[in-house]
Amino acid sequence: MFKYKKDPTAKAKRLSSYKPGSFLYVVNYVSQSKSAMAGFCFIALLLILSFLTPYIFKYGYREINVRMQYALSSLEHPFGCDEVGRDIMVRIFYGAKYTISIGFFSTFCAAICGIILGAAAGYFGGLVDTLIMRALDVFQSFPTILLAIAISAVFGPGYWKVILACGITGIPSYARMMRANILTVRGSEFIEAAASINCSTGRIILKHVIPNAISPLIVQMAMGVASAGLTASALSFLGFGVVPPTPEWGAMLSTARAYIREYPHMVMFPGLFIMLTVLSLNLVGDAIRDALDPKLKN
Amino acid sequence: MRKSVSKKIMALLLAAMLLITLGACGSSEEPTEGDTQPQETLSLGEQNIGAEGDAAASEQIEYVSYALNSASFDLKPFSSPASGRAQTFQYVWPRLVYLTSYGGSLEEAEMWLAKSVTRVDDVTCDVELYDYIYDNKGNHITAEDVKWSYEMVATVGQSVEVGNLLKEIQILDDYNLRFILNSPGTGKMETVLGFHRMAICDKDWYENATEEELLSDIATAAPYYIKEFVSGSLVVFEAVEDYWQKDESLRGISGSQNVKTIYCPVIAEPSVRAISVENKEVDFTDIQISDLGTFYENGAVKDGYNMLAVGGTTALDLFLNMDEESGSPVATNLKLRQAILYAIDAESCRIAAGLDDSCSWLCYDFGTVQMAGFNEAWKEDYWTYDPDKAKALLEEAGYPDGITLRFMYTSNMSSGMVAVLTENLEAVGIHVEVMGYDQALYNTYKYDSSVWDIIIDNKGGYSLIDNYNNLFSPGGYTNGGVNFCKDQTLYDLVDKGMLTGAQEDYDAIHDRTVELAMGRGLYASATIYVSQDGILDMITNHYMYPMVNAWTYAEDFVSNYKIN
Amino acid sequence: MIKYIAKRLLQMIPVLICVAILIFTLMFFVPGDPVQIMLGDYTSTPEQIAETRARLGIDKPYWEQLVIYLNGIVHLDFGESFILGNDVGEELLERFPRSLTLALSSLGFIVILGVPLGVLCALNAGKLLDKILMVLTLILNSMPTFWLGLLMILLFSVRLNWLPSNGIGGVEYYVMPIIAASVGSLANITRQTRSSMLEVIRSDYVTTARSKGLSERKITYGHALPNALIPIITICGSYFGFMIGGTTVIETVFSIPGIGSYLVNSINSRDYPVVRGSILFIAFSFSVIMLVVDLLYAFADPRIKASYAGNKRKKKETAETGADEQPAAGKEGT
Amino acid sequence: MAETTLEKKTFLSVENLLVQYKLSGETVYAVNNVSFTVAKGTTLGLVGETGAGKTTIAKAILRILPDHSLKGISGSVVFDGKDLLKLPETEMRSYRGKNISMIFQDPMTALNPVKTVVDQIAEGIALHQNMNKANARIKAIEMLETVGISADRADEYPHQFSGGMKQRVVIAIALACNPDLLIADEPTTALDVTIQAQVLDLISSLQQKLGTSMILITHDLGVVAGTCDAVAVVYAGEIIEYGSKEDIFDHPMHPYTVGLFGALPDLKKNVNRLSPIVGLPPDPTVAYTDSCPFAERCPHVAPQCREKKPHNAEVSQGHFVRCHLAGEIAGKAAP
Repeated sequence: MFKYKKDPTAKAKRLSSYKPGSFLYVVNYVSQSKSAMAGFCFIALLLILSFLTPYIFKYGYREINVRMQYALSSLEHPFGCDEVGRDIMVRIFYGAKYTISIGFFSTFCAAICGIILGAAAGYFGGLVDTLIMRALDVFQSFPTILLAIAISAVFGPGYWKVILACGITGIPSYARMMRANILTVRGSEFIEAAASINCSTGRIILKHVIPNAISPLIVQMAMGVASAGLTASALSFLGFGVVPPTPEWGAMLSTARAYIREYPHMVMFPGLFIMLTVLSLNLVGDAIRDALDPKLKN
Repeated sequence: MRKSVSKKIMALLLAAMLLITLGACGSSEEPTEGDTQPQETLSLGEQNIGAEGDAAASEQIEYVSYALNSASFDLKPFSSPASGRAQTFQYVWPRLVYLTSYGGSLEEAEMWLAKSVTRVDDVTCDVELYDYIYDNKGNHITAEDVKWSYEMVATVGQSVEVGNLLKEIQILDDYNLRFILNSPGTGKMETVLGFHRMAICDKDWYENATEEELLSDIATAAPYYIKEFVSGSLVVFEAVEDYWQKDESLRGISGSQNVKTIYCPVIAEPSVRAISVENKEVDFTDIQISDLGTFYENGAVKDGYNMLAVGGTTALDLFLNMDEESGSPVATNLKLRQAILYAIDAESCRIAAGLDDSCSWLCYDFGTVQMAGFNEAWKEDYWTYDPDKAKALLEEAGYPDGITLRFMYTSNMSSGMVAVLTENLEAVGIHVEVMGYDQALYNTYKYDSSVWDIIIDNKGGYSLIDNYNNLFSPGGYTNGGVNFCKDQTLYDLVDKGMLTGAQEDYDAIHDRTVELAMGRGLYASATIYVSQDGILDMITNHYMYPMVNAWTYAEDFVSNYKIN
Repeated sequence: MIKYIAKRLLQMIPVLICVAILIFTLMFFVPGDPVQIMLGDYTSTPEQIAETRARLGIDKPYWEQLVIYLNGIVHLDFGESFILGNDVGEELLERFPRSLTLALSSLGFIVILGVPLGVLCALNAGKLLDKILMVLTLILNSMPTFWLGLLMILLFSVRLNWLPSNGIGGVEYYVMPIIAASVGSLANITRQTRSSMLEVIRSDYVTTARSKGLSERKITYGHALPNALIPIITICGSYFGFMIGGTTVIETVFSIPGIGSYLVNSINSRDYPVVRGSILFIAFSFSVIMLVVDLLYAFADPRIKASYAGNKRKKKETAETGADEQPAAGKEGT
Repeated sequence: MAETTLEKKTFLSVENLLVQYKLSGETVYAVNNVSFTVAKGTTLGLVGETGAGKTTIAKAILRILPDHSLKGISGSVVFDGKDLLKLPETEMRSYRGKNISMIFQDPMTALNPVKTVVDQIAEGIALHQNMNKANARIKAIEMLETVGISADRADEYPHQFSGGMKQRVVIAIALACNPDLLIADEPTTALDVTIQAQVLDLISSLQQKLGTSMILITHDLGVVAGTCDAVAVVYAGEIIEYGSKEDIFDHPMHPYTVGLFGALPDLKKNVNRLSPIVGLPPDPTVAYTDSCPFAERCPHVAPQCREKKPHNAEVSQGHFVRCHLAGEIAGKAAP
């Protein structure tokens, strides 16, 4: 009976077949690290559940049942009910897409602006560099929370405004990192080579400089999603976050904090899920960083 | 194989870590099953003193600590009302008359700086001062200082209500004044003479006092002065050595000095305030309803604590936009307004805010049931919750397939209550655009009729008619009443009510507001104070703030506070 | 070096002016009228509103107010708080030490704990200890601060009664806030130390050091760590800057009257002078910290110090290396 | 390994050294039971393509192989009568830098960028000759002068030196405590030709002066000719030919050694194409326990080469070749 012996090195071979740093390589590498996969599945599961909640669960995320106020976890309500009798589990799953999407969108727009600013500052240097850097200093000297509060105070609370607030406050760190990478890459030969065959500066930046300086940024973005999630929940804690009844985890936590002594389950589950989501995002971020930065692999 | 073993160990470790944190904060005894039968009613108004009733301390006790709930305040004589200074103001700044109970009249009031008060007619009143009033820095307080103080409170102190009521103050001689009101009305004179934010101080001292002195080294004729003031963190009051009123019998509540030093640390986070009492770090503080369970269980205060629940001065009211020109559909459509009011279940709003009969009351008018002038008859048919009737009214109003309305509130209001309100309206087909703004934005948009259709706000006053006057007096608002309503008959009724103070006039006002369907009162919640068990009697002033200086303490009272 | 510091200090002034103008404009256009909040709920007649606006000076047009404000800043007069009426400058000076103690001690906490942890992880990378530490710091990093703060109060002060639950005073008051504030960033410092140490451990000069017969400990702390310092200093610098103004949540939970809570309360009540004053204060301390971080770079890495020393010394070097090469000699290999 | 006359004079003898790494799940057979000896005061050249395991042998002797990727190490390295592989780490540390020291390939990264040059030299001296800091510094400055760097540049940092100067510092570090054995791992590869010659002269002059024996690792046959007494040709982690310089240069026996010389441009012969060795270097993950690693690329490959491991035959006095056909092809390939 022919027994197919699983070739232990098959995976390693498949992995090394891709060009290190290429998208496929990263995807392949991440899928091999167990912890990253655990994190990734957790987030994927949450997102799927979040979109499916209206169909799978009996209770709607807004459905109020004042009789079941503060109900402890029971079969009916695995995570118990909040101060208005709404099922916490449904709200957590439904709210998952808010916290996670806030994290992704704000990091994404922060990274885009950061990269452009950083690249311009790093590559052109001189006046452009000092101007952008000083502007970033001005931005960065604002505490993140304050900038977010000022923005949501100006535009009023709401989902997109929180994303705008978290996004804008993220720009300086990405720009600074991009500039640092550019400075190291700018000096190297292949840039001079590209310049010698008179590529336009724009092409040089886009084609050569950014791809090489991108890997630490992607790692920063993976971590950034986690911290943006936390900023959003801190914003809701201070009362500037998402408007009820959207079940964003930070808002749930801030309303439940008053009941921490009497009904700890209301605080416990949102806090726990924020922690697990941020943990999974960090695990995935770690794997991406290891994939992109071979030196740190083993 | 070895790799997966380490994974298992890590998973175990992770789980153990979580259990510890979960265990740490679960309340010690098994939390009661999630039944929601209301706890035993905590009798409001009077105190709920712990078991033992040992003898009261004969002489002044050393010190007591009272945790304050807001950090942004100062105790300068004349400062804007927004800062949270009401809790401790009456220890350090005297006023003419001390009103003993909420809504109480001048006749029952206790004399403080005033020796005697005689009503001349329904707008004028003569006040005679003691002639031996000296503050702790030896300045002599005369009629001229009192008149100047009133002007300062109305302007720098921005206490507009005093400014509106008073026509003029005449100085008869060094120790006699005549107060003349703009218009007669029950309770107006009480408000002026017993004004809870009044501060009477020496004119010369104030004019050349430095910023430092104004803040933490004041000259006052009150029983206590400020020994230490750390802004936003701690205030310490010390009893004045030779208080000017030597005659014990005349001191009463306002002048008593039962405790030598009062330490008032500021603890802004409500759940931490409750913890600091339970943890024996402070003696007394106000707690939020959700922490009630830590000190109060199935009808009795747990031993080791005392409980005081006071309230009824302000109610949570819901208003509908009545400004025809604002373009809001609500303003011009009576049926729509009625549909909204019938769709709201005030009872579940109250429960959702974490309140129940033990610490709150439903409202059957814009004022509270405790306010003087409330008529029990109003309780029968006051917008009883009837979703079907609301749906029918909505169709009659011309919106069979629903309408979207803008609902505004401030983000520090109970989100549970907001959730119930929005669900009630959604259930009958009224979609709600929820606008939860921070305090500053809310205060600005409140007076702008183009921003909101439905608004909820905390309103209150000294009495029912005082509340109506605050809500609907044309003088007070630039664009009609609190909800831009410009109904002349309502204004006339309110003015008449102010004059006569008769119950029929109050009924007429109430019925008019119901007829116009301009809004409704939802509920009013009590403020709950908790203290260690060494305190025997907890007196509060007419605005229900604790008069710590006038309490009776047990013989063996020892404060929990660690002075550092 | 002094010339460099002077240059940086001069550069700081335009940044602070920009911050002042930016925050002034931001607060000017933020909706919400401070006078409405100050007068509170009571019915206020239009004249009273107008009179208060005049007294506070916010009825003047934008440019006029900006000029008054900037000239005030130049004389270090931050004006008076609308709500409290006391001088903002003094208040900030009174509150600054508390935020500073919180920031400094929690920075100390994460460096003293984070760096050795990072080195430990780097030394046995891939082993079980490394994985456990990484996941543990990740968990701590993922906990929302206010949740952690409340849990710690419940555990340490209520259940175990070791520490006071809030307020300011002796050392024991600062223990929990510091831990709650810094635990989150512990993960960043540990991970950054780990990755830069991993990079350094594999470099050739560490092998040279080992070939000299030095002990492992001396190699790690004598040769490897000094080279891994630069990225760690960057993280500490940005963390410290964040801590000065960003500990609002910690200050609210532990009722520590620092600059963070003072700032958020003033935003809530649109107390313009306080908001402007605190922001400028935070911006100033942030720029000073950035300067200190850059100086630390020079101290930690001679290559950067050389670039600060200016061109004078550079010319001397290039001339020298050229002359030293001895003429080529030695027999030609077959 | 047959007893040889050099026995009593040898002071370093390596007996079937075996080193394996693990690289993401696979085992790399870097060194496959290598044996050789180094006589006092002589220089042994280790020659071979890159990746043949030369550096691993050197690092194994000094026991500074990176332990996180090391799978296994066995065999014996007898130095002055003691087997270094069995020594406890603390005792081994006293050997490193004092009795055996090493020069590395890339001077650019071999020096610690944040420490001054003189400190890096003084560190070893202070440790092994237990002097206080001041004397160690004086000794270090003397050392700098011996390698041709002026004293006033002692307090400068590595980034202020050119490649050649840095290599001089590395040499100064290695020879600071005049070790008995110096291992030079391709000391001149990263330098251009003119500097290369100077560095080699410096090393050999210091070697004469201090009487240090040396193991020179290189893939440049010209360098070997100039400095080495004995030569070992390394291929796929094994020594396939070992002998004195004359044996190897004048009559190479192993086809690989012959191929190496074939690939050298020779002024005397006007050959228009060099004859490179065909094929690719061996796959390190294969152990070649029962075949000759050079079999695929060997022009004279015979059936037994693929079935049996060639033993180490002594074709002439002190000249060993690990090849089945060692005898026959000698005649044909001679130049």
